[in-house]
Amino acid sequence: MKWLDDMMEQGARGLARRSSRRSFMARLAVLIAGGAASVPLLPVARGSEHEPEIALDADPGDPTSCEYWRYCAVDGFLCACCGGTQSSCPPGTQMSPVTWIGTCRNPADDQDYIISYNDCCGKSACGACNCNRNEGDMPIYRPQLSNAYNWCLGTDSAFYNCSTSRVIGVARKS
Amino acid sequence: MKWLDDMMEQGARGLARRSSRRSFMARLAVLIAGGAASVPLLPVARGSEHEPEIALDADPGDPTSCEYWRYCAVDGFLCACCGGTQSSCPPGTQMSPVTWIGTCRNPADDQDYIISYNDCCGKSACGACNCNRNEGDMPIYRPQLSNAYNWCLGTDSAFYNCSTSRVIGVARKS
Amino acid sequence: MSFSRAFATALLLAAGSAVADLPPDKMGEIGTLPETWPPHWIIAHDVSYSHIRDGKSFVLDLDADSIGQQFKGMVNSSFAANFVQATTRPELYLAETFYSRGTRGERLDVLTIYDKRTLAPLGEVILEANQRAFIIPQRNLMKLTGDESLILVYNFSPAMSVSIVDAVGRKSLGTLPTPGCAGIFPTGTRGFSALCGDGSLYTANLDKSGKVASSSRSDVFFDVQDDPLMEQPAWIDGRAYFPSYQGNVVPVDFSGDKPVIGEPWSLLDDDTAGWRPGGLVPTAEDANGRMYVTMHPEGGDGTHKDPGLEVWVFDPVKQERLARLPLQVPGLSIALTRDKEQSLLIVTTVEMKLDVYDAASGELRRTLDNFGQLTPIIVFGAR
Amino acid sequence: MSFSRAFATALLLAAGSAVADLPPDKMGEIGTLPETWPPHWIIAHDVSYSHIRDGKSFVLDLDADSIGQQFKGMVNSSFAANFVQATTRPELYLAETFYSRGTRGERLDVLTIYDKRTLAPLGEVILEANQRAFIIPQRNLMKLTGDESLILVYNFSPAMSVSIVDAVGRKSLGTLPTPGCAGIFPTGTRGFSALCGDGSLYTANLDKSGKVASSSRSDVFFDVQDDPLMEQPAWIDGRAYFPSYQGNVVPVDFSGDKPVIGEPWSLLDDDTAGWRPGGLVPTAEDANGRMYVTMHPEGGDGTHKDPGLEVWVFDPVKQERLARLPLQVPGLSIALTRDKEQSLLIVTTVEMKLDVYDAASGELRRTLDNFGQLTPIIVFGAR
Repeated sequence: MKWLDDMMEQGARGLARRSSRRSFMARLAVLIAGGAASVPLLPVARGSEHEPEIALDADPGDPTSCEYWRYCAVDGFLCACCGGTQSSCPPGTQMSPVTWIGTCRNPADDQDYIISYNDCCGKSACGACNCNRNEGDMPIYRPQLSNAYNWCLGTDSAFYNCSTSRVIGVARKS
Repeated sequence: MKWLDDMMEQGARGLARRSSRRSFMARLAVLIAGGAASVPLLPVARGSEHEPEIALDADPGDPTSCEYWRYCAVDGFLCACCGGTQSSCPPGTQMSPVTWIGTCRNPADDQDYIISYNDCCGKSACGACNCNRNEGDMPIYRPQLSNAYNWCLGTDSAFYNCSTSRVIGVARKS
Repeated sequence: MSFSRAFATALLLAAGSAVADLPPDKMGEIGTLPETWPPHWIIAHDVSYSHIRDGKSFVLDLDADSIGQQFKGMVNSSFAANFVQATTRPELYLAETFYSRGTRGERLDVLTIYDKRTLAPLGEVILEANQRAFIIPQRNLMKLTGDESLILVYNFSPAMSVSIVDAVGRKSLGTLPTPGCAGIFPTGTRGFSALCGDGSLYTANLDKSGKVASSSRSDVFFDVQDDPLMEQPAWIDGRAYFPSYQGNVVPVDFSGDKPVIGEPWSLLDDDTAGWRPGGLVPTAEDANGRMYVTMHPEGGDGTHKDPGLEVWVFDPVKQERLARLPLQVPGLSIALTRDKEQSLLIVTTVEMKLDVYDAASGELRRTLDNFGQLTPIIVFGAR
Repeated sequence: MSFSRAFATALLLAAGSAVADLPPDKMGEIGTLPETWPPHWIIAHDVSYSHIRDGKSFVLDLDADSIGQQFKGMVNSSFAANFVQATTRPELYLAETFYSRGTRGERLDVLTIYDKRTLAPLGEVILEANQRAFIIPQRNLMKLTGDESLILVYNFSPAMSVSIVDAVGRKSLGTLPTPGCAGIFPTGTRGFSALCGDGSLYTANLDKSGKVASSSRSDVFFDVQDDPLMEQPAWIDGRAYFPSYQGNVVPVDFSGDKPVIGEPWSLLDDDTAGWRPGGLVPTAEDANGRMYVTMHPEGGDGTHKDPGLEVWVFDPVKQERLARLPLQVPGLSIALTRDKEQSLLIVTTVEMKLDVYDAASGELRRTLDNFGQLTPIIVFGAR
């Protein structure tokens, strides 16, 4: 909630971390980095206090960072910051059986993976590590590709707590 | 929500405005001035963008400022910033018939007035001009003098929106 | 300040003090608002994203200098409520969702009707489908029909449908399936259209009881894969101007019973290649027939919700850009007041404040902050 | 990053790719927590003051360096909920209030029982009185009795009473009026006391069915006008140490069925004249029998809720001050972890962050922020 101090504390580092993004976006992301709890927008999760480790393994990156490769179309709070992981829900929530789908490239093997962004439901917003990336995101008339919907459907409660990013397979190269 | 920029913008003025308070309190009030929406604490309302006018009339001061004389024991959002006034409720709320009582000195006539801090009820927090002053405030076992209670009692809903500060009479000099 | 702490003191009211004493204030006074709200009032509809159970819609006067004059009142709403206001009655409508135990238990979708004069509920209609879509706020999820007789609410379960409410009789008229088609674009007197996943429009005209009198489906008129239309058009004289991801515009005339789809044109020219529309509510319109769009440079895949650095103003009939208004702070959503001469542009910034610009000059007039907002993502000018 | 946008692509999963492909993640996995929570876990109970319908209690690990490891889970609560945890069962209790239309409609007070292992509700008990007191969060508004068989909830209508719940059988046992007396201070095996407006204590001992087996009223033992006791004592070995506005302490032994009131002593000495206790939760205790109090200088009328600049540590048996711990940022509430050797002091600061200090050395270990909090005014160490 206190974007300015965060901006000052993290400005340079934040810019560096987001250098893969367009320049003005990097600036904006830093601007509102501290507003993660309240602003449902932009790629700003910054759970990790340290630089994400780009390990040379099969699933590189920091699941509490919005830059993690699986999060290319995520919109919401990262479950890895909320008591869950990148693929599992926090205690006391329920995973939505239906959801939207993204296709993200894994830098480890340079393959495109199909990612299922299942929401965890039944509690209100976790509030930590808000992350919004819209690569491949489509308007609401194409719901299976739209992150604008709350996908807490088919669960006991429609309240949205956080989002997972589950690998469901490799996309066929086209 | 963004205390640091507010501190920088308003620091000197805020300190000056609160010079009647103890020095460290002034500092703290400034520190969290921007957090008024979320922090239910300390004398920090700062609705007025300008210095309060201390008019030489019978009821001097700015009802959107936490420093206004009637607010000596108020705890909450000032109705004068919420669509009401210092003595009336915002549209769509209901005034609580029972409440706590303070005694504040009016600088215009140097008399102590009995102030009734009736809450306005039925909507959730207004969120503007949070103000907490505890002069004469007593623990919860003396409820008529305690601002820690939500006084939305005897209303259709107990939800608290903001606080009025109604003059009900002059206190007998003792 | 000096004070006396004894509660007993409170009982010792002065009986015969000097005439200069302040008179007692009345008990129970409650403010009211005018039936027609001035043109520079707005409704800042704040769904309070991280505390979404406790949404608030703030009524604010953009002409006032201090919070005491700006803040006119508020109404609560629950769980990403939809908001719409009538122009022919002093009424506001909020479609909201409650659970019997806050975030758990039994779900109940309700349309609540508020009186603009008192900001108190006038009544409610239960939305039996209980399938209201929860989407980041925008203008096309709940609408009044052209004659303001019906209220239409978009549902998603993930089956797509529309709940139909008699706005005057305040009763539910049922639910109409709209398979594969989303959003509500009022059409003709008492109809609506929806954008479909294949790039076509579905249209239904309703009778007074909310039943389908006629329906139609357009040809496919845009490419949902390579240049999808944003579902958020500017509305001018019954025509909707839909921006596309790539910066084109498709006009659709919804004034008759059957939409008439026009020829696409581009928001861009040679000097602005790479700029794209983007944001959460990226379009708006004024009473002079101008279209406003939030634009960002270096656009590309995934930037369609990025904040705008500028607002571009168009004459959509002449397909001419009239102005580029740089924003002091990047903006996610825009709205305009309803007046012609002194129209104000309201921008929800990335800082979640409201920046108010003179729409003609682009000059920043003021910033509204600390009115209790958390995420005032969508703003409506008073109608 | 590169990606493919076609939904159709999603259906074309590679059937025979190289062995190096990442395996699919399982569907529906949900985390769990241990039955006994480690000593450095806390519950940050956030009533979300300006969005009080959507309270959250966060379970956090103070030993972890990153939010991913710190954040263990959360439970919701509604409208200034009271929180208490059992030590003999893996259960948490929240007394909360719902309205049928969010902020309007029918009121329902409910005690919700959560499983510490799953953070899911195990059951609920309706609090028929529907008069739960709404007060700025503190520790003495809802308590378990000494034997953990009953849960007691303080009510205010403005008549004062206590709702009694069978914590094991999960049923309501009714409401006991406590006219003029507030708060809940567990007394003996299955009793409680309350502080009364005249400066005395009311005590009731209950039987297993929640009925009053015996009751008593103490003499007046403090001056409610000139030096009132704060209703928030530190608790050590069955004794409560109540600080007063003027910086005195009155010990009360609640270990037996009848409270034994001790002699007052002062937190201050000649060097600290003018310092006063203050804050929202100004007292805490550790497992070594030490009492902690938030203190501010230049105290006086109306400063009893001011934030502390220091935390003072006392041996309340010897009535000796052991340490003065300066706070990096002024603090409104304090709590300690339950361990003896590595005890941590948690401070809710005026910035609404949690500062974590080594309780022995006073060294700031870390600050917890951005975990979704709004007003985490009270913190409980895991028991």
